[in-house]
Amino acid sequence: MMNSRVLYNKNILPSYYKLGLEIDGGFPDCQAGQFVMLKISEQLDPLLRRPFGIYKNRVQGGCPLGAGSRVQGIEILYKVVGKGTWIMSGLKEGDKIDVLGPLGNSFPLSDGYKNIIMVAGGIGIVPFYMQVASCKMQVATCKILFGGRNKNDLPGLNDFKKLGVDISISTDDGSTGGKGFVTELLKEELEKKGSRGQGVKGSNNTLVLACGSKPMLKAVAEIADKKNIPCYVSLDNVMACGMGACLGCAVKVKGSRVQGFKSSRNNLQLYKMVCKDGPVFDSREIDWEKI
Amino acid sequence: MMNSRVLYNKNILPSYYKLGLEIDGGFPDCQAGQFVMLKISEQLDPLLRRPFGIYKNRVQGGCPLGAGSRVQGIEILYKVVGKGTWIMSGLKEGDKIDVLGPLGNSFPLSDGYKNIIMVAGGIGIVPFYMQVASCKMQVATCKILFGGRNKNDLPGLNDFKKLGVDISISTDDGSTGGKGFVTELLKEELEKKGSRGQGVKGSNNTLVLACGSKPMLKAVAEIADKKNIPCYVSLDNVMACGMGACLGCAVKVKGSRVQGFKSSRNNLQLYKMVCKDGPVFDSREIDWEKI
Amino acid sequence: MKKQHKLSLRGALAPKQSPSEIASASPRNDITPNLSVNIAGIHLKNPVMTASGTFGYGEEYSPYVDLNKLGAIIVKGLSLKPRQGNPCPRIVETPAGMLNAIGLQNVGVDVFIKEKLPFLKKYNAPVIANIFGQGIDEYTEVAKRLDGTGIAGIEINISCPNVKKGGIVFGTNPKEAAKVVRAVKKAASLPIITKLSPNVTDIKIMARAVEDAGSDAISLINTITGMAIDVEKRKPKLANITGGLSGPAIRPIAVRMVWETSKVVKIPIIGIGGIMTANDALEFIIAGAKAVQIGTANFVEPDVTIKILKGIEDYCERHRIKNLMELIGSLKRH
Amino acid sequence: MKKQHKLSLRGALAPKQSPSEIASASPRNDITPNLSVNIAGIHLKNPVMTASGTFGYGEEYSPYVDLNKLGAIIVKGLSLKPRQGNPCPRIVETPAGMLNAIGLQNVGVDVFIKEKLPFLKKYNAPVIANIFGQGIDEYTEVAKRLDGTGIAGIEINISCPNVKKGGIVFGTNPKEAAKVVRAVKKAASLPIITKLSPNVTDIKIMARAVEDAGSDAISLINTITGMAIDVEKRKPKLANITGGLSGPAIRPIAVRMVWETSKVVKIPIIGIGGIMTANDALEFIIAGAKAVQIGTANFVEPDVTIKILKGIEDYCERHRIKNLMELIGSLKRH
Ligand SMILES: Cc1cc2nc3c(=O)[nH]c(=O)nc-3n(C[C@H](O)[C@H](O)[C@H](O)COP(=O)(O)OP(=O)(O)OC[C@H]3O[C@@H](n4cnc5c(N)ncnc54)[C@H](O)[C@@H]3O)c2cc1C
Ligand SMILES: Cc1cc2nc3c(=O)[nH]c(=O)nc-3n(C[C@H](O)[C@H](O)[C@H](O)COP(=O)(O)OP(=O)(O)OC[C@H]3O[C@@H](n4cnc5c(N)ncnc54)[C@H](O)[C@@H]3O)c2cc1C
Ligand SMILES: Cc1cc2nc3c(=O)[nH]c(=O)nc-3n(C[C@H](O)[C@H](O)[C@H](O)COP(=O)(O)O)c2cc1C
Ligand SMILES: Cc1cc2nc3c(=O)[nH]c(=O)nc-3n(C[C@H](O)[C@H](O)[C@H](O)COP(=O)(O)O)c2cc1C
Ligand code: FES
Ligand code: FES
Repeated sequence: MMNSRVLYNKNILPSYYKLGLEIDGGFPDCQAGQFVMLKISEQLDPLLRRPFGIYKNRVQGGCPLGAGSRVQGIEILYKVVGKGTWIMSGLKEGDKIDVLGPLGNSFPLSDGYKNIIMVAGGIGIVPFYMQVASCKMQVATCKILFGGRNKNDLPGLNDFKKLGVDISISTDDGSTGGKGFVTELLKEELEKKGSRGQGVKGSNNTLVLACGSKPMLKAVAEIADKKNIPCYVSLDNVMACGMGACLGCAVKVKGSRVQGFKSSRNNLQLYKMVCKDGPVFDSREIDWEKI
Repeated sequence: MMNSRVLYNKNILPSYYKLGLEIDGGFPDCQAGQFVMLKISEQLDPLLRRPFGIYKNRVQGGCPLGAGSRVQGIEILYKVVGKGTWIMSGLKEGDKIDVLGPLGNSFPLSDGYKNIIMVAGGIGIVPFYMQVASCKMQVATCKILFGGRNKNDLPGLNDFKKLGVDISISTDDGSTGGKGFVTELLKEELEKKGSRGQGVKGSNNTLVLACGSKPMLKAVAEIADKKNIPCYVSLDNVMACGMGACLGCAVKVKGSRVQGFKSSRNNLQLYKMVCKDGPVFDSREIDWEKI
Repeated sequence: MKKQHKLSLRGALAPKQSPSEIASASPRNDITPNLSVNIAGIHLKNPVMTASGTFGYGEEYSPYVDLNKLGAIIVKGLSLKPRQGNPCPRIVETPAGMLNAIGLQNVGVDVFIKEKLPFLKKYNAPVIANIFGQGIDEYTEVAKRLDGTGIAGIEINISCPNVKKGGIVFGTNPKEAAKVVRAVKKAASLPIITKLSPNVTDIKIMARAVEDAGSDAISLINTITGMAIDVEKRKPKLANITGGLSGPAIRPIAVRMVWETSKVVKIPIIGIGGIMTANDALEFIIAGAKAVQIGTANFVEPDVTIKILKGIEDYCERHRIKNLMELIGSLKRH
Repeated sequence: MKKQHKLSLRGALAPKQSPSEIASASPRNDITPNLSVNIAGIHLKNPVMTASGTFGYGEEYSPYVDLNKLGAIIVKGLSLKPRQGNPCPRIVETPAGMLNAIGLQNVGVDVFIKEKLPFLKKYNAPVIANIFGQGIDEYTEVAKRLDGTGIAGIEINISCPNVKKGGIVFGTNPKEAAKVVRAVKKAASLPIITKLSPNVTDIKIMARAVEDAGSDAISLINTITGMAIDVEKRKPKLANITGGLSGPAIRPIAVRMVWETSKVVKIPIIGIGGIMTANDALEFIIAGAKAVQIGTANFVEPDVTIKILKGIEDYCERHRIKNLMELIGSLKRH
């Protein structure tokens, strides 16, 4: 929890913004997939904090908070969808905002896998900027499949191009990249590479990571599951506390397959908390029927 | 009700601000004492509009909205006292704000009186800037008695100096002007001039106008009443609607002395609405015990 | 969110409209939805009415609202004699709401008929008189005097929590409520709407009681009793100590009560409580209300009723709803 | 208002503090106020407790709050067996509030004692277990198991509106409530606090009933039943359809109920409902509460309890209040 200063708030595409936040001391141990809870307004409406993934983290060298700047901070990439994000879009340099985090778990480390395929839908691109950096450190090949409704729905695309990472694009209307859903790209990619997973980490083969809308994630999980390729998804949910206290952000899991749930005597846990047990989950853990 | 643009929001003294608002078409018929209701936030907290007197009105030539500017607008002079005014103090040029008004009645015209004495406490100075202009048009002598807690509690003092109007100052701590309450100035003034009112308009003598805290107004009313000098006060009250609909801003009046109340068969009205029947009242109308 | 949002703060690529505007920006189709509803024999052009006590006697708002466009106008609660109301302070703002303890100040039924009604009759919106009394006699006497004056109906306030004898007993006791309804029904030939108090354990019991007693419709909710304290002075913020809570803060409670009530009564329900936008109004309609009343929102935006009406029209067009009846009580399961 | 307000937006002459800070900026005097209170034999260093279900099992908040500083910690409601809770969505934001339908998900009393309590015992804040059951048997069995585990007391939740058998019957029926209290009193030798539901016509009757049944203290209010609808989907926003409204929106209702209750019972009252700041907490104390619980505010500001405690201290110093007891129920007439 800290009182952070807005460094910039840039409108990069219709409805999409980049928010630079100064964080005293930075988030040194922050990892791809983690998020912060922002208190957007001091007023009582909106009342609750809003969760946002950490797009870039200066500590890890990725955040362009002014060339050569020593300012520690993070960059948030966000889309205006409602009241809170609308208010955020009015933030100006120098404004103060309360940041709680970093929270949640992160994507698994890439070591042991040869190909990391990251599937992102629209704003779902957020966790992958840092994940690419971490992949590079682990010397894994990574490929990004990025889908959006149209060319204006591919936020941060230039950042990834600058990273030099292999990226394929699809849009629902074909305005950029291939026309169609990003899940088609995934199918092609898996065919092309003839990827075959053993479903266990360390099998030196393919790993799928995904972030986007629930229908997209469900489709990705199915595709990966059919090929027996391990797949991790970053889930989205409405949150109140962000730290496992309110039990509000529950997601239905396939209870019987969950291990190590010592809290229940019958060893069955039907819900996990997106904020604390996630936001990243092994896709086979999730009860996709109930999502 | 109109969507107005913030022209400026200047911090003139600790806690005091001047807010310039562009008003399409201006408020051509607006008079001294009238007010507007501002919707300070689009969020639901704070929920209600806040009332503010019109300090300057560009249409009447008084508002310095940029030299030679043709912009029509008003200037609000306000003090940060709570949530709403605190949010207001963060408004910036170009921000939009919803303005409802002008509302309420105004101070009586000065014609017929020779001396107009305006007694203001702190932010109570607001209605008198326009009243001075109207006095001048009516060729009445006017004098302002301005009291504050200290030298930082005399907002707009320079504006009045520029107007060239006769002004006497008192502060509770003596940091500017005489030390003491502004009511002392009033007593002196009335002694000095040997003013004597006949209690009717047109008596070609003294009229007292006052705006400030309730205890101050009560004291002013008493002083004027003793001398039988007509006195009008501008009252402050919490408001919801500003247009006589909610009946929330009631002020206790001396029912029996009120005339023309045709709505009640027993010809007695115990409450008047500050927003609609006021904010300016004949001081003899008010039940000062219940204020 | 309103249009005036600090759009100028946004960059060139910013959405030109606020989120709620974007939602309603889909292309119109050529259906002009029929929004008219019939409440207890009163024909309303549309379901948007003003709530008693928040719209004066109509006159106050006529500079801001074309009264002809309203579904109906409900006037400030009327008693037999004029009432002076409570001492001040009478109102205080609370988080997303307000407390009021006006104390039912009103001009009395006779002055209303003589001085206020003629103005309202110039418009074609049905006028509904909200009435209250200190006892059944007063209720019936007020109703009698209103009968034949050209008003469209009577709304019985059995729920105002501010004045001790002003209805709180009737409003929380099903038998007493039924007695008032029966008496007023007998006294006047006008359609009768009974306005329920939310300060009860089970709103369904109250609703059933007044339906059985012959009420032609139900409106709910009135304000919820609340209180605020000035901690510096250690005094209640309202002279009356307690007051009625209204505004968006209470909306979830009101929607729930309308939904519960809609399952147990057959007579039409009018939803009230914290409606600020068309979406809010639609929540009540989908929950089972045939019409809505707008209260506190009038203070914040004098022309809010017209905006809400427009928003409901847009919603119907967007969802290809030809007749509002399709929407009423159309809540689906999760 | 919090410190982080856009101070940088203000001019050089701007007040350096927000209004609430200015109010509390008066010079301190040398009184160190005694804030300790005794609730039903439980000694609290200060009146600031955490509300059940909003502070997890304490552990979740330990990185943000020095648990030793709290008056008491009330844990998430416990049942005999672990409970999975309701389907999602479980929460939705409302104007200045939120609805929750968690469905009383919890680890069960045994796991609590084995796995959660040891952590809490490392701190010196009294731990109070909030319990509920589907019937009297479950209440008493849970209470029995908690007896002798080192917890300071039991708070009986007779009011949770989410689960059909989870207490709503007890919470709105004075006789049933009294039965639960008597049974739990017999089952455990611990101090018993009964937590009342606001979803009743007359809170005083409920309060008297549980006092007569032997409850050592009363806490109120639990959430108010509410509902929100997604008008685009025409579905309830909560999978459970209805949920419990909490947060600042309900504060005026809660303050009123505490004030009403304080006039009819002798046992201590703990005030709950929408407390976000020290001022809010003081409203309850001045209305008659001996202590307060902080709920929803923890989600917004994890260390809000400590800020509230500090604010109460400052207030007492400023008003030269040597002992919190001077303040409790000190409401003056207008
Ligand atoms: C772990 C996590 C990380 C996220 N990271 C990002 C990010 O990096 N960038 C970004 O733009 N967004 C991100 N989000 C989503 C973001 O939190 C929501 O868009 C935001 O809270 C919406 O707030 P609002 O007030 O603008 O919308 P509201 O007015 O609250 O709601 C508008 C619409 O969005 C829906 N909605 C609101 N919150 C959520 C939510 N959390 N999940 C799904 N639907 C929701 C509502 O049901 C409603 O339909 C993330 C969410 C989570 C849980
Ligand atoms: C007709 C009229 C004209 C006014 N003109 C001006 C003006 O020109 N400049 C200016 O600075 N102020 C003016 N005021 C006062 C101004 O409306 C209040 O200061 C403002 O509403 C406070 O809002 P807030 O949210 O900052 O304070 P809140 O947080 O609402 O309240 C802070 C404190 O101020 C008190 N308070 C709030 N509103 C009022 C009120 N209307 N009257 C008395 N006490 C109140 C509260 O009880 C509380 O103690 C005027 C008031 C009226 C009725
Ligand atoms: C200032 C004020 C005065 C009111 N007066 C009356 C009244 O005279 N009769 C009545 O039945 N309801 C009265 N009400 C209740 C409203 O009609 C409405 O039921 C309530 O405010 C809830 O709706 P809202 O949240 O939209 O305001 C009044 C409400 C307010 C705020
Ligand atoms: C997410 C959530 C979970 C809750 N769980 C419980 C519970 O298990 N037992 C209980 O007695 N009250 C529970 N409550 C009610 C709170 O303890 C408290 O009474 C209520 O939220 C009002 O206080 P607030 O406005 O400060 O939140 C819960 C409230 C919330 C918001
Ligand atoms: S948001 Fe509270 S438990 Fe996840
Ligand atoms: S503020 Fe509503 S009547 Fe004056």
